[in-house]
Amino acid sequence: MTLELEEYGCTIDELMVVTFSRAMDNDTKAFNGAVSFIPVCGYLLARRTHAPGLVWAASSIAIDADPPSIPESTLSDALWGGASMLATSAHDFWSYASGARYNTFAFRGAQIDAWGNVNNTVIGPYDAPKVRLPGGGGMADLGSMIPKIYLWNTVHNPRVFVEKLDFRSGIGWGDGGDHRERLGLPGGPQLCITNLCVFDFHPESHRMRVASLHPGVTVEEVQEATGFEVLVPDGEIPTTDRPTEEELRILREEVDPTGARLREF
Amino acid sequence: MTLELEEYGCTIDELMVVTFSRAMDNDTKAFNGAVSFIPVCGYLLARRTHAPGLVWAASSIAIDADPPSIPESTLSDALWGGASMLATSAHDFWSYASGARYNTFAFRGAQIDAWGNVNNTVIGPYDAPKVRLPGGGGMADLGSMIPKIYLWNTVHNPRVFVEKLDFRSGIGWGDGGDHRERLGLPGGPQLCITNLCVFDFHPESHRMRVASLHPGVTVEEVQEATGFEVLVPDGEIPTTDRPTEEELRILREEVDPTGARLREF
Amino acid sequence: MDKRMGIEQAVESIPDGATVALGGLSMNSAPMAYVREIVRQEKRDLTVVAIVAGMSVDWLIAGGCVKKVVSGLVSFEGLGLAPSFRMAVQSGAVEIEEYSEDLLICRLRAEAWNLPFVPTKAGLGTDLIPLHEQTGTIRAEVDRSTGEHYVACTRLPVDVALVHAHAADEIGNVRVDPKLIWMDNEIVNASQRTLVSVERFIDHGDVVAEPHRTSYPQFMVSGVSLAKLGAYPSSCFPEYGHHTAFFQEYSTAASDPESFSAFFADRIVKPETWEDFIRSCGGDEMATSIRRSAA
Amino acid sequence: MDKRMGIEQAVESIPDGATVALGGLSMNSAPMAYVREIVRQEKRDLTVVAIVAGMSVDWLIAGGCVKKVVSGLVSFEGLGLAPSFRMAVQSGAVEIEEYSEDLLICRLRAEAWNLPFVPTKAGLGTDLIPLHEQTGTIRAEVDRSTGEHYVACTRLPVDVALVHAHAADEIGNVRVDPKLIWMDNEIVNASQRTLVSVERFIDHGDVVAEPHRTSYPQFMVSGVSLAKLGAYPSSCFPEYGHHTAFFQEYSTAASDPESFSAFFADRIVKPETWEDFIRSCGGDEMATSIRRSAA
Repeated sequence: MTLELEEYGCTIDELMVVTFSRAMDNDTKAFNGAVSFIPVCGYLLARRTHAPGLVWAASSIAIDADPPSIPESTLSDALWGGASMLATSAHDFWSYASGARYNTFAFRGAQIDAWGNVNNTVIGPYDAPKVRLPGGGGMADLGSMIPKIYLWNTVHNPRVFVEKLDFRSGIGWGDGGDHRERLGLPGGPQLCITNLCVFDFHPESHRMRVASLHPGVTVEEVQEATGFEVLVPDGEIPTTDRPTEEELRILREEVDPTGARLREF
Repeated sequence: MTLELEEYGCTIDELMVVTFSRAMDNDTKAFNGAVSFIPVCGYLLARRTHAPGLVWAASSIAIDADPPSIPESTLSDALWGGASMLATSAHDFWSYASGARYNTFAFRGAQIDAWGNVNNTVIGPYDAPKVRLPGGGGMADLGSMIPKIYLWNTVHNPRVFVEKLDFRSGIGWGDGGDHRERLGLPGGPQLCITNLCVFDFHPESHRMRVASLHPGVTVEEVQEATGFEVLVPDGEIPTTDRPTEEELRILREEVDPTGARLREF
Repeated sequence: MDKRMGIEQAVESIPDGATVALGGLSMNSAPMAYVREIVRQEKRDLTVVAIVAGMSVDWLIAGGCVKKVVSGLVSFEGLGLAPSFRMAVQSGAVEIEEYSEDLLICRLRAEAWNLPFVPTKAGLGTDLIPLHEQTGTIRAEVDRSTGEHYVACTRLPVDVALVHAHAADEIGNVRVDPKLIWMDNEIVNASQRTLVSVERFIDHGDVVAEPHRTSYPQFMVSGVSLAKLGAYPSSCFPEYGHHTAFFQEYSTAASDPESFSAFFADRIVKPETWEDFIRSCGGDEMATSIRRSAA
Repeated sequence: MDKRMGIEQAVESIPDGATVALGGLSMNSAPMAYVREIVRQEKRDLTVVAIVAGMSVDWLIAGGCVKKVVSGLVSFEGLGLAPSFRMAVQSGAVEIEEYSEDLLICRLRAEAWNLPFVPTKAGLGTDLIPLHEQTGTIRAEVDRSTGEHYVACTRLPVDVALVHAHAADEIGNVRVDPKLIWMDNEIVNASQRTLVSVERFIDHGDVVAEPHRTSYPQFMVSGVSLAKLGAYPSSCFPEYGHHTAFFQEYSTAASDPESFSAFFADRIVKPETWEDFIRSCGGDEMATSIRRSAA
């Protein structure tokens, strides 16, 4: 495993966007929340490449937006250009979300555990927090309602990927196994894309499992950067697929010419 | 009781409208359904006389409408002129209705019983009706949600005012007494205005009681025209108050110059 | 994806036995062009969900398409009872499952929101509660915490919603203009598929130029069909009103059940296309008479 | 009834200890002119309901007005954490009752719709459920008919809703223009009283000319106050964006708690009127910089 990222002719932000993009398909109906540059770039790239029918509601509001570039906030109205509909009544949005008409959402989170549950509420005890975070916002809602959840984080370290969340703001696979099914919740987390690797989830235990390693990263490095024990599949772990020239060109020139995605790094 | 309606200088439709109008006040927030000419005229007359702050949503849609005349249907968009808001999403309407922001509604009904419950579903058994009527529509909803219910009917006879409804499409005072209170429902029917008299409701039993007789009508005639035993208050039963010249002029010239209210007769 | 399709093609996608929800409210905005085509294609055994309807349900029943009506109200308002509905329910030919407006909306929301039920205080103390003891679709409950009474309205699954609107682009973004959607969004949200007849197609560029005017996004819409005056004889606010004369003619014809079949076959079913039908109802002259000057 | 009133007069009607719901969503459309005046009038012990908020909650906390925050999220988004909120919760000076967006909306709907609870699947399997075992305001339930899990969200009573909008007439018909109401209608529907700051007054005749553009009818509105740029430093789509520089200046000042009090007193509290405050934030030049050309 001597391959390095430079040999891919791209940077880590680009690799993460392209990897995210490829996980999307023509049936994806997605929307985004705050500080979601990687997913937003991913949706736009997928729509311009292999998934022209992908639906994306910019800021959860501007359906099928087609912005000329990505502004400093992924909730900004500067992201809404070219939209076919502005849907900002709660009645509209939550009808589409709770009925899984929107089927895809991507989470970050100050903490992520082995089952893809997320915390954005507190570091430390809820009643006497060391750090009070913004709050879960829509995490508790969308984690329960949306069948295809993607996680991402550009800072893969043991403070983010923890053994135990200080607060479960949003559900991933819950306690693992058939927990979601028992609660009657659809689907669950599909992938977690980080700056070191791509995790998928074991089909039964629903624990995170290394699906591919980014060029130059070893499984030992991933384990070291992760606060819980990472599952490793049988056999050789593949390297994350290389972006095509065309994907990189579209991302750099059309989707995100100003490099807004770098705000996450 | 030799006073006749002619001595009032008005017709029965006018007396009913004026009586209805006077029951409204400045806090009335009303809306109307289909074939509701008497209440619609009453709301408009009240707003032009003693209740300038009265709110009326024409056809439940056009808030504060001020139509130049009343069209052939009280759900017609021809009734919506001059409105300040067109509120036709179910989310808007049912939020205002279920929270009793609208506080007043008026029912007719193919059958009305002694507690002001109404039937607009079937004549005869539900499963094998003699006459299938349109259905209760919003009766079951609004009877439960709206605190001030008014009933009216231009055809006071024993087929309309019945001992037992063939189907209770909308609740008035229910089984009487504290039935509404036990169900947690606000208010209840206030008056029932007919072509013969005005009923109010006994404060405890909530059965219909003659509150006033229209000129020339006797309590015996009312009883004869009613399929249930009508309550009579102690002492002399007043005659329904006489409309003022001004009320009649406004009704005839401004509110309903084309006489749409006569469609109910 | 180009979602434009003819009225005929759209209706061909509806199988016999389907649950079909009809948009509109009473004399307003009913999807009549689709409804007529359902009759022409002789669909059978439909369950028709119609919150507050009239001519739409009457045509489907007169056409022999209906097994069951799930409804709050079916009438021609001040213009009389819906004759075929009335006769068919009285004779037992068509089953009726009666609710109220809000009870139906709550059932549709339970379906749309993927919930076992949606609560309301509508219907408490009415005969709708005992009526549905058998169906189990709504039930009176008492909140265990406050002791309050409420009615739990369970899911109402719908195969196809049929609604009428003012305009759509080729990929199915629909504009109700102005955005007076009645209860149509409630049936759209609850339905597996939605077909929308529109007065006109507009360019996608027009949609993008004023995205706040879009009422249903393309991903909620399966097909859009051109039907000028497609709500006739009901209204399409603010463009045209309902056609009183048609309602009267229809009601008069229905007063004689014998001759009504012929009337229905000749006047409603026979015209080949929706345009032919509109022409047979008076065409441009009639259209001018019902158009609102305000439009 | 003429419902126009000054910002000062409107805020005077809010008693200490009231439950106040703030409109807007994150960096958008917060009722900042009202919020600043609450700080100036030194209201105390408020319970603040804010579904997704930022600067609005932070000002109220910095001003010492808040006893409890009932919220889904409080932050400056990509521009950082809300510093006063963060510090006050960490120190225990302000209590927080955390929900999620949909759980709060459902609680507001329970209040608006006069229901013991509104169900949702939001929050299932999260720590919000055990967290609220004490409050009892939301509780996990199992439907006795289908066995489905859901969360019952009980009423959230609100004394006053404060929202910002584009325009109102003198009797309180409010236009959000275009009609992008975020979740503001949910708090309006749940509140005893609603106060609306607006960018401009329009004539009642203008309202009547385009009644489909009205967002809140006059009978839902208790008072309307003129506040040009009244959502500043948050945005008011499509007229102006949020002011990044202000957020940055504020966050920088907050990094030193000592000097922050002086900054807050001087920059936020001191200016006599809202116009003075806007002037002190850069006035016309600043306004031009945040105005959208599209407006």
